[in-house]
Amino acid sequence: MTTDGARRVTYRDAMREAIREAMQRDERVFLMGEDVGRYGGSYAVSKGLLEEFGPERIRDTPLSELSFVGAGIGAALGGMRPIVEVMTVNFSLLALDQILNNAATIPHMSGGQFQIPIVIRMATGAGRQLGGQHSHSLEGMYAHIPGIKVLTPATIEDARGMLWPALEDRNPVLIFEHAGLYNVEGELPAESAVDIAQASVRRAGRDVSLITYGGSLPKAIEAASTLADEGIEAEVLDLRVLRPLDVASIVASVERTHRAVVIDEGWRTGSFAGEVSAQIMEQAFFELDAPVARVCSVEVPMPYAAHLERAALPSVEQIVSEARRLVRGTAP
Amino acid sequence: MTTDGARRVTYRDAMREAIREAMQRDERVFLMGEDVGRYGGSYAVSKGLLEEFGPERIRDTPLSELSFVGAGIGAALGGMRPIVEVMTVNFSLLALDQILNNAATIPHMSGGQFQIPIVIRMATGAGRQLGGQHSHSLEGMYAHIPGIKVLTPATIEDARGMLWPALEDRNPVLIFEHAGLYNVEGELPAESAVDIAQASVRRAGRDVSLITYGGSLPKAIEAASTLADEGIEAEVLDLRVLRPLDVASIVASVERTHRAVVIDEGWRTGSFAGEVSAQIMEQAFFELDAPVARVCSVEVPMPYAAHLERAALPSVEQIVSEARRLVRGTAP
Amino acid sequence: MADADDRTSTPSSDAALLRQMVRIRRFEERAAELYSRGDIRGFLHLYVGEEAIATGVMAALEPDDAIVATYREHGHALARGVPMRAVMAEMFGRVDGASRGRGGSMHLFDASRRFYGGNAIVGGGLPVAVGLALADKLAGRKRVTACFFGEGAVAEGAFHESMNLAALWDLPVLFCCENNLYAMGTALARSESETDISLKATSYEMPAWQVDGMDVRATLEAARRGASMVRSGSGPCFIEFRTYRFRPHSMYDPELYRSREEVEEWRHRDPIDLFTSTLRAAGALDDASMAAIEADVAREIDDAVAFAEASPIEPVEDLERFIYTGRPEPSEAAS
Amino acid sequence: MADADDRTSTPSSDAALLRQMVRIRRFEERAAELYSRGDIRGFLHLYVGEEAIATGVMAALEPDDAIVATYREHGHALARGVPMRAVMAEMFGRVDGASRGRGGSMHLFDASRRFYGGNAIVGGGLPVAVGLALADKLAGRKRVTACFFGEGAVAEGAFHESMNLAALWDLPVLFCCENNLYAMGTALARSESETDISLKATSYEMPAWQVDGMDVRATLEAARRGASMVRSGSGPCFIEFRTYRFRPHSMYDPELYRSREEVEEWRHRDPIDLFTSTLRAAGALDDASMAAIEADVAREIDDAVAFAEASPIEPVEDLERFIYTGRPEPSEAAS
Ligand SMILES: Cc1ncc(C[n+]2csc(CCOP(=O)(O)OP(=O)(O)O)c2C)c(N)n1
Ligand SMILES: Cc1ncc(C[n+]2csc(CCOP(=O)(O)OP(=O)(O)O)c2C)c(N)n1
Ligand SMILES: [Mg+2]
Ligand SMILES: [Mg+2]
Repeated sequence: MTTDGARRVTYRDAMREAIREAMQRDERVFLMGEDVGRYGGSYAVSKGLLEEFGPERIRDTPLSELSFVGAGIGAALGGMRPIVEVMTVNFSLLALDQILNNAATIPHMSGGQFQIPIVIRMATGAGRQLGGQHSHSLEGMYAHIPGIKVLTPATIEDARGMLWPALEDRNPVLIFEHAGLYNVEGELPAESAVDIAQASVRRAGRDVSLITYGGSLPKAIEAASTLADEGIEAEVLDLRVLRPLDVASIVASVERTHRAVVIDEGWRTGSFAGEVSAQIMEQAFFELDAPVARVCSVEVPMPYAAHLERAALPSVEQIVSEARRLVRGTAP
Repeated sequence: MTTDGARRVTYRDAMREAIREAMQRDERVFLMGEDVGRYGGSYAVSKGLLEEFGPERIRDTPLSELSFVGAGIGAALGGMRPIVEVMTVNFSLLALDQILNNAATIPHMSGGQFQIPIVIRMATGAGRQLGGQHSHSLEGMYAHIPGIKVLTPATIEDARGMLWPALEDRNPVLIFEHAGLYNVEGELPAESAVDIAQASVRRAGRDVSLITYGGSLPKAIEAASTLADEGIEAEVLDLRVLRPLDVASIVASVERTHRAVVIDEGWRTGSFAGEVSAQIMEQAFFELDAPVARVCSVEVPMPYAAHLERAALPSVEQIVSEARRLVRGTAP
Repeated sequence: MADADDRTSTPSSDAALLRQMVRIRRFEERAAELYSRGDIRGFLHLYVGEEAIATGVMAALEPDDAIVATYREHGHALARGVPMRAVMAEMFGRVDGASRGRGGSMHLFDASRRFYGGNAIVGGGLPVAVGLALADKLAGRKRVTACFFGEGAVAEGAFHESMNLAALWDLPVLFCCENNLYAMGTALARSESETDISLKATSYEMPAWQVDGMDVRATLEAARRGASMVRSGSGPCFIEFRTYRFRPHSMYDPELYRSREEVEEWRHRDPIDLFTSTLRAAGALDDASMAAIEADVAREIDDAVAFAEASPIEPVEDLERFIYTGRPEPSEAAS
Repeated sequence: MADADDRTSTPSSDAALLRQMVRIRRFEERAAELYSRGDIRGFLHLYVGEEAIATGVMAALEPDDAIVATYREHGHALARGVPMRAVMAEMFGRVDGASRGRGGSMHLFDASRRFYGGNAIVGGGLPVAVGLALADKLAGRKRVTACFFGEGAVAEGAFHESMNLAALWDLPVLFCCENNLYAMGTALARSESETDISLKATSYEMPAWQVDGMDVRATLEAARRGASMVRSGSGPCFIEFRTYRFRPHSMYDPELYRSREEVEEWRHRDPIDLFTSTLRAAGALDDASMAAIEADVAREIDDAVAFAEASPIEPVEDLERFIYTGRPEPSEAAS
């Protein structure tokens, strides 16, 4: 613990603390998912919670993504505050029907009679050589669905702080945790109140905006320091919430820098980065000194081999080179 | 029949003729899906085919979207040329795992050893007061997935002509048929060869590009005539293929007109229209005289009531007013 | 024959059962007319022939039990006590409708009666029912969640997963399978390798039985037995109701897949005719009381139609209302 | 004890069965070492303890039968005759790997042996197997598709739908359920309300039986019986192999969910030990021949490792190869 009460913890621990606190604060909260209990969570996020809260509230499920997600929706309709863990986004496709056709739809379709205060958490992202079926980044796809909220905590503070407001929110909220972040360690302030509404400037700058979220934030921050060494001051904007999107903060950043690179681990065509680019087109076109650039994943199922995976994912070098191109006008 | 051998047929009939021809030409082709046989197809596309080809090749399936789509994938791996009909895109979410994690992935992940020459057809779109679970336009979401191709026939000729090249293609191909088009009648030329690669200019113009696909094409064409009456010459570009996207044709159109409105029945945030806008940003920024505009659906599950549904969907008036705004610089 | 409170509680006298079935039947006959006239649009799935099921099951439930239904749910909503005015206005797309006109025929909702909709994804309601029951179990409440679905849904993965979850966790779900032998045009034997549906339930170790869905006393009896087992906390039950849909699947269905003779055959087992015959034979119903029911129901329907016609539509400005609950979010504020 | 062709066909002599099991076991032991050294990355799921299943089943299949496996498929690939070099090189991420380094341990493919992968979505292979069998049926070919999956997959909707489709359409699928009692950390009784898995198959009217998955003669026997029924055209069969995974689920698993004692108990039923004891008792195996097998296998593994180490990596320029087959499309040409 540092003097001001801040502690160094991992993203994983921060997430676990958030779950534990929510379970203590509100007895309607329970955690349900594959191997959250006896196994201790496939990413060890829920380790120890079974012992503390028992098997009713730390509920291991069979391999039935469609139905345990649907059961979470039903439990929320029934007055509970479920946290449903879908082990990874890769398996969440099996449950997408319940998320889109029920969770996102019933509140509106019932004329506002019902709310579905569920939180659905899942790991996302690539980078660990898990191959073509276990490395998706589909949070951008989810962000297309009206009626849900989509959070992408990228910092220790957000990992610790976003869950409670998500549970207090009466709408279905999806939380995407980049698997590459779980082991990241950082400072957790003793007091911190985070919202689930606004983007956040993680580093200020005047030459170019690096707009990103989740697992790509550390890359953007690293790119910004590299650029700083070259005399380019990059602003790093962490979107934090993909839906509803905080367009105002994006526009404000572009108004300061007049250039933007959007970084997103999703496949390029149809990426969420494309949406950000389109929003800038619509809201800040006349502010732009150069076209908005995207750094996304190459459009392949993620290959297993390390060198191919590295080549497929957004890299610090690409971010730097795109930013440099926009600022200096040199080809990448 | 007209003098040059052209015939007037409906989109539905054109689709049926295409299936029949494919079944006759290649005995590996079969049609499988819910109610394609005895019921005659929920949109009557396959009516009469059971009698002609028998129940083995016009195969009614149980309500098991995940597995009959997966079975189509397996049959394609096994040397057949399946046409799998998923009744509507709304139910296809149940099968998305098979499409994304198997059909789109196995060819690449196996190092090119396997091909999956399947065609998956489905109805898409809103406009018939079917409410929040039966009115989705999710073809843009599918167009995000590398490894598949996504076709959106909007004309009688494409309804008739796209299926055969899709079956000949050795990759998984998804065909989205807007349900509002089935009853549309039009001229089918006696001879016609359509590709499944390129966008097509449906009306030439020099003032603004109306870029669209599928069920929104008729609206764009109508908007173009209205605009013509006002002296604005709109070019209408029918994308036809959402993946792989024919970016060159988009850029060429914008180079001619310097302004673009993208029309898409998907929800605005994360729409495919956003991707088109981002591509123009990247490839034709310095050609633009005004920011690219989008006309999309309002971000709600489609309401049942006629007036609300109408208000939620892209309209000819909106297209006209956005185009006018870009050309004349007047607020909409 | 009067049964004053049969629109608010769940009465189960013979008179109430008969009246409820007639009420549903006549309501839907009128709905079909209104559809032809264009007052009702979208998909319209009629329950004609199957009324004994919803009527019997609802009469066996308590006010704080929950119901999850399908797109063929007018009967369920009416029998549950959702006001006919609200159902009709919904189908007219009006603001006084059960879902403010946003849902239509397939999506009737009523929070005050714990009527969780009208779900138009086959099998889509089952996981939700499991979750409602889980909430009750976690909260220690002795409530039943009745979940309706057709035999076609049995082929869906959602059925399998939900049956297993409910049985594994001993959840208070009453699974009500309405086996009308067809899923659109697909006969049961073309959809299931094992056509004895109730047998399937036993492979989840769930108590299950078959009932004549055309006999309203039998459906009531079965539902009472099932609901009391479920309420006792012993876990879920499964009831297969054998029935038949007299009308096409929806208003679009050309009915190529079954013969007129087959339909006629089943019409001999019309649940309303069967029950009136029984009551008449027992001297419990005469022409006058039947006429009174019909007149009363006709009045109620006329009133509901008039109400629906008079109801305003939701202002277009409210299109985006109900998407998110709570304070406006940045993007909403911005637009 | 020599069995010259045991890497290309599917030999089923006792010697061949023993050698195959030892081969798989030693291969995976080496893989675990290579994982610790960082030569193999990603997820690595070992089959140690379960070798008798793949060994027995593959020995019962014909060269033109098809196999669909899971992420725990080294044993299946090796027993099917996928060269050990290709398997090892794949795990090293090299271009000579079974999938050119794109797949890794979970995604071994071999078209020439009709080995349709390594599927890492639980239940994801079942529909594909149904489709392969459908293709055979439509083409009038008498081939078997063997589909492997764990007992954990039984809870998935994909299992239910696929079982029904295969049974309904009488498709030639041999369903091979490897019941090792755990899905990651979830014991069978926490995942299924009915824990007798083979009983489930009967609710699809599918012939099903249980087999001791630790006895390679029994697995071979069961697979022969199943394969010949399936090949005869009478429809699918279901075999539940009772087995146990000796190692953690993957290299990340802290094994909190089961006791050391339980694992030790099962180790007494090690399929290799059981079979060598049987053979020794019958005088069919002596120390020298066992040593010869081990030496032979060790040589093969050394060779495979050397091969993998020497194999080049796919050039980065080829990253996007194999995404689409055929002529380049406009967007590819443009970029
Ligand atoms: C997942 C899904 N697939 C297909 C459909 C289209 N569909 C609507 S109703 C229906 C038939 C359902 O039959 P069944 O479950 O027996 O109920 P019934 O209509 O006979 O009451 C079908 C195929 C759908 N709504 N949802
Ligand atoms: C659809 C899906 N859900 C979850 C996972 C994560 N996962 C991988 S293996 C596994 C356990 C599977 O158990 P089982 O089917 O019994 O096979 P075993 O590993 O025991 O061989 C799980 C949960 C997955 N890969 N796919
Ligand atoms: Mg039915
Ligand atoms: Mg297992």
